[in-house]
Amino acid sequence: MPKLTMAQAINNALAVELEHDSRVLVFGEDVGKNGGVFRVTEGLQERFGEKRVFDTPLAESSIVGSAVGMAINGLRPIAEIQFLPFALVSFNQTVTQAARMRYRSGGVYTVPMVIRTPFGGGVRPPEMHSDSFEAMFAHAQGLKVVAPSNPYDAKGLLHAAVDDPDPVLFLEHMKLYRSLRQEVPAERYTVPLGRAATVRPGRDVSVFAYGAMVQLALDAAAQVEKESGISAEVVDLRTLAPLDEAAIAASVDKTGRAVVVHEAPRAGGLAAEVIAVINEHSLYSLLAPVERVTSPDTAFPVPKLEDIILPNVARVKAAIRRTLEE
Amino acid sequence: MPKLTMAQAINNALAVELEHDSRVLVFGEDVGKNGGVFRVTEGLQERFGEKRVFDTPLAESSIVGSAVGMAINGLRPIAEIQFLPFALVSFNQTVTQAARMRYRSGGVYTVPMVIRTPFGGGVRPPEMHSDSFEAMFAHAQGLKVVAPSNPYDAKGLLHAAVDDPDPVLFLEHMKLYRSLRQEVPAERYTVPLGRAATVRPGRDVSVFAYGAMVQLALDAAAQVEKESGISAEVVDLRTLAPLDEAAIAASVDKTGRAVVVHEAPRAGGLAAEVIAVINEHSLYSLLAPVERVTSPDTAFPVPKLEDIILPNVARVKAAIRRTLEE
Amino acid sequence: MSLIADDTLYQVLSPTGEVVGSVPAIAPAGHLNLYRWMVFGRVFSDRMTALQRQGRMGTFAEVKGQEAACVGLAARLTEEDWLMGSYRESLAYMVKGVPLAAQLKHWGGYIPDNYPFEARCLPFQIVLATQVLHAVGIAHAIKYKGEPHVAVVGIGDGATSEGDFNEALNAAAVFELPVIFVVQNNGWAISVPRHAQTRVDSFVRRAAGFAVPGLRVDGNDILAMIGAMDTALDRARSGGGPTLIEAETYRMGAHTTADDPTRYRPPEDLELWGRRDPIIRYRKFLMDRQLLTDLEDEQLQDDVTAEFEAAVAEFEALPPQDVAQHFDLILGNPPPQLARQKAQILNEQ
Amino acid sequence: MSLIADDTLYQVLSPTGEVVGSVPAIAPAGHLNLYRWMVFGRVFSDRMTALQRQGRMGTFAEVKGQEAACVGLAARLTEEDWLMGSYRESLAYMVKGVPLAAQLKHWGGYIPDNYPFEARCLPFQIVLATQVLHAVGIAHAIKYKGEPHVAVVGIGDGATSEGDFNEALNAAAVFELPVIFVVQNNGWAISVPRHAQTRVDSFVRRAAGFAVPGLRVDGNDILAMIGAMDTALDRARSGGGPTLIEAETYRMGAHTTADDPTRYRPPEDLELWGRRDPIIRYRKFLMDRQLLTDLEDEQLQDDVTAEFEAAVAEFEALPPQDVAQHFDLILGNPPPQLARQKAQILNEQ
Ligand SMILES: Cc1ncc(C[n+]2csc(CCOP(=O)(O)OP(=O)(O)O)c2C)c(N)n1
Ligand SMILES: Cc1ncc(C[n+]2csc(CCOP(=O)(O)OP(=O)(O)O)c2C)c(N)n1
Ligand SMILES: [Mg+2]
Ligand SMILES: [Mg+2]
Repeated sequence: MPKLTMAQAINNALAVELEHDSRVLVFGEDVGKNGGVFRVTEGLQERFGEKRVFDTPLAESSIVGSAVGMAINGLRPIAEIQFLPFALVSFNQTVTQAARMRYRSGGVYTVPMVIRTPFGGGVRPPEMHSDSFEAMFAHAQGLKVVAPSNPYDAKGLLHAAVDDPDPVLFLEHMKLYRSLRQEVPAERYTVPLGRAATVRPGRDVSVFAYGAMVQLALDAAAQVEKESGISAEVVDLRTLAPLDEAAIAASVDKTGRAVVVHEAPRAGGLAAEVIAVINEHSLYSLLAPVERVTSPDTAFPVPKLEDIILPNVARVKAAIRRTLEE
Repeated sequence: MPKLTMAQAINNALAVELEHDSRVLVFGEDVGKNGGVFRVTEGLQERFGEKRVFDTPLAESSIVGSAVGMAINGLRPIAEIQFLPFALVSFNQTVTQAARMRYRSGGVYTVPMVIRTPFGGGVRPPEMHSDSFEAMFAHAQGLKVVAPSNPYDAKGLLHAAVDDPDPVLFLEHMKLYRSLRQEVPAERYTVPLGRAATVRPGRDVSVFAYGAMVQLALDAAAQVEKESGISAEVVDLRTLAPLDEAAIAASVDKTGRAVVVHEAPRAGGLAAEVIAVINEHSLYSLLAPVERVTSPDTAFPVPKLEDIILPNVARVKAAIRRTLEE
Repeated sequence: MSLIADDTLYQVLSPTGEVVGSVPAIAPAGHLNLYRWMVFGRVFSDRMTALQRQGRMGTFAEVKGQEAACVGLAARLTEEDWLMGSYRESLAYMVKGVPLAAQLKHWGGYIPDNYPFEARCLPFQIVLATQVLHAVGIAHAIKYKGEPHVAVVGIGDGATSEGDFNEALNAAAVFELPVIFVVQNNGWAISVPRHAQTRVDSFVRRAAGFAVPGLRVDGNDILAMIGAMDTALDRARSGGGPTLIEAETYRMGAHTTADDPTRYRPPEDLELWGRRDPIIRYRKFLMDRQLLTDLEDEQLQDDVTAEFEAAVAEFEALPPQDVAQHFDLILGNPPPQLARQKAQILNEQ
Repeated sequence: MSLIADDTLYQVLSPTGEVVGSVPAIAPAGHLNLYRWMVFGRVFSDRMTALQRQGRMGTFAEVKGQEAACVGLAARLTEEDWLMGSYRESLAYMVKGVPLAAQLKHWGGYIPDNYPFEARCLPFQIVLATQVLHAVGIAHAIKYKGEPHVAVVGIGDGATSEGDFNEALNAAAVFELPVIFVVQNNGWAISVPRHAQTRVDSFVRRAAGFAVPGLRVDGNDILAMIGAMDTALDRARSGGGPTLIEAETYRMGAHTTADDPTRYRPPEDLELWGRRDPIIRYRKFLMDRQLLTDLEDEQLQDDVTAEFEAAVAEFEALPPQDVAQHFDLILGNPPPQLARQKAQILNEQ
């Protein structure tokens, strides 16, 4: 099996979709000849032509709003928004339109579409490229939000997102695009939406994370194990909306302690919902307050501060230890 | 002291602002001659002229984006978005621009502006008028979100919002506009932002709510007291971002039990953040899981279902009782 | 008539019903069908407003005065064409194939689950101008599939100020899509008059700013509307790309039942536009051509009224809105937590 | 020159530096100042790109080829006028009064806290087209206060497709605001060429769609830029309202240091536009008029390079970005929880 980066795995998934389903179109800003600013759509226009893979005018609301129309009229649009913060420009079309057409039309029209977008910090682009705004979308009912942490899941989740009967926001962590390689089957397979994955079993504490934070959590878990014999379970949430509540509860019921990690600011971030789920299902299992390792309630940091402000392994380790101190 | 409805109290606050500060402008769709679709700006254009109080073209991004420019250039814009869901059209200008100018400019330019908007259910307008999208804004750092529950607070919080050095989203619950009257001083006074209010002291359980849900909580509290001698404390959050964490913790530390009520869907709603705050500050005081009384994770209901889907007194009572059962 | 980019107003019938342009080819039955829809639209608008006042209907947006524009924008579409609009296009939707029963359920506060797919009308839009981008996407799919169909979208003059409308014009031109934008310029956006909305003389000029050709049409002249739509539809079906039609009309009633236009609208205007009433004008034409008699006209009024009342009776006999449906329509694959939330609320019932 | 709404290109200097239009009134020192800024812009652009390659600078957006447009759009503004733009207007910002030190800090990844207020330049914009609405609001405040100032906003050809740009044109016309929209049409939006962005012939026509008058200008002709800005500024200051200036230019470098234009751009184009280089053209004019000698020109190159290098040396000697500042700039009245978060991170340092 070929070892692919996440960018390659997604490129491959897109190619497979374009190949096997003529209803699939791939479009967005610079996705054509340029192959996307991260080269995720590289070679696709050349291979599938300008009718299947094309550049749009620079207008996010137009990209999402017209994808809604395409989906209603029988296509399977896969739209790219160049960076997640620019998806706020199309927030209204996503939240009140794409996510609501099923309800609004009494189920007569549905919007099976995917919005792919790079997100996350650590890459040091100019401002407003890296802000983790995913919680805003996760609160929009009717929309699914997915954030893979590795190449294998990225491909499988993307296929599942295309199969899904509803709109899916597909978040690709920029730092993961090329940072690790994994064996990825060439054929089409799906990784189910709505299901978290225990990527490291453990007994003492559960660490919930998604996207690039999963690697951080794994590193922290390995280190606390080595340093202090702490057995940390790492759960990759994978789908941020709707959350896999059963998986969250099962893990905390086992370990009695939890840490939630995300790059977004703390107030109103996804960790709050994870804690609320734990409160509802597993409060009596809980031996210590759930720890949140997040960015502070500030703007996304300027490049010179990324390393200091964003969550890091040391902070995850400290949080793990705090849950065990009490 | 005159007894005013919340609509009148806000109208009065706007008049006071226009009167005492020539930098204040009031604008939005239909706020001029028509006095706003809820008559909240009634008489203001006549009294202060078309330069101070005026209609804009039908374009929310333009309303918010130009308010940002006005604020930077020394004015104190009070913009109206006709209904909260339409504020998603201007979401990007609000979140990446209004809320971020202070950081982006290293503090050289600031954006003291207020966005007023009606929100909330129970009034049965057509779809997309009543959705409680406040949690999406509450996660936007650099923005304050305020939601008064009564005429007195509405006036005082609006003055505080105008005084605030940063952008404030001011949520006016539609059902409260005319449903109750209160003595409201004619002069200018402020109710501080960022501070919750204990509107009913109690010993057994804390009920956190905002907007129209405060009245629901009060009704439920009165009934469970009468029916079962349960002493429920009701805390009006008033400012949704940043939350008054100290007030939340103090109340739960006292009662050991909590219910959070909002009309927004459950997943990723503000109740999650309240629970996360309780988890962080007061987990060891907690005697039972915090209960969430919210709308389900669906679209805002069609008019025929509002009464069934939205939170009601019976559900708040049941939640209060559940916290005491365990 | 050719596609223009100036302010010449295209008319077939003068306000007094004189023929001043070339009458599009329409069979006598076709004429009567158009007229019937317009009369039906007036009855629908007046009766819905009355029902709302009686507490028997939800908030309703009047069509009165805009019957020619509404009927005209929909009448020449095939079943396979698509139509979307705002609340103001309710009548157009019925012409396109959405049953009155569906409109009643929708305005009446139920989940609008009885728009037939085959009508190809999206639920009327509340978040203004968003539907214009949906039309662009639908037209994109039509073109991609190589179909001869067209996406038609109605929008008010006020909503043209939204970014989405302008983005849609741009995308339609860039991708040369079979889409027709019909601006129902009724002079007002709730209380905001046209001149406070934009300073451009006509929306045809706006469209020209995106290289979309346009036609300014007397929107109270059903025959001009039909002629304009025929031109634009031909263009779209033959791969010619998008067209904007500005239908100059007037909202004779309130914005919605929640609105009081006496607060902002000069009464003279109402008089002026009363003299341009689209129904009176067309009736005169039909009578001049001996296509309609007074008696037939009265009969028609009675028929459409009876039709409306029968539908209302059916509407009022509907069972209560199914609560379960509310939970089943948010996601095709609802998660377990939603099932729990559903069970909880259903248990209470 | 009058305000036009067609595609006539306004030029003063031909690409080879011949005078083909009337030269705006500029004193000899003024000419040299313009030229100096253009030369400085080229050095700035090339050196920043080189520094980024060496890992000494963050992602940078080249100005190369657009020096006349950038300098021209800012040169005639007073201190009280306002200027905002995207990353592409960095040079214009410096002309307006933002020190090079501020640009270095900004591009270098620090919090840009050293743009002086008096420069009245908003931090360059990343979320495309949003700044155009800020300019409208700033102009609204100017008009409200009765000041004779103007808000000038730069935007790229690609960003004109955003709803915000079009909404801004509309609002500026409706409120008759003293704002000038300068579209730097450099032919590309990253890899997307102008003709795939919009089908309208020129952005002057786009503006006409909102009743905003416009001028299409050779953006590589500094004197045409000055002349156009003078016209638009006069108009704005005298209450005449908004103007759009389309500056036709070309991005000779990459979109940013993260971009590889060889993937999408035909090399012939680069040659063609090399022959229209704004600096060569203006240099010829200055030399023809005996305003500049070869020797002075060489000296100038050395001077601006030295100026740049001195600023870089200062930049590289800056202390690390203050961490506390990050927490102090999100709200004027930060809540207690933010203070705790700040203490936590500061404690770690
Ligand atoms: C995005 C958005 N903003 C505001 C509103 C509130 N609103 C509803 S109708 C209306 C006026 C619409 O005017 P116009 O587009 O001319 O259509 P008309 O009602 O005249 O047919 C407004 C402001 C809305 N529904 N959507
Ligand atoms: C709202 C938004 N969408 C997308 C981007 C990503 N992006 C940055 S620059 C650019 C191209 C801009 O082209 P143009 O407006 O012509 O300006 P130029 O770079 O040519 O000066 C794009 C797509 C962005 N910054 N903001
Ligand atoms: Mg209108
Ligand atoms: Mg460009």
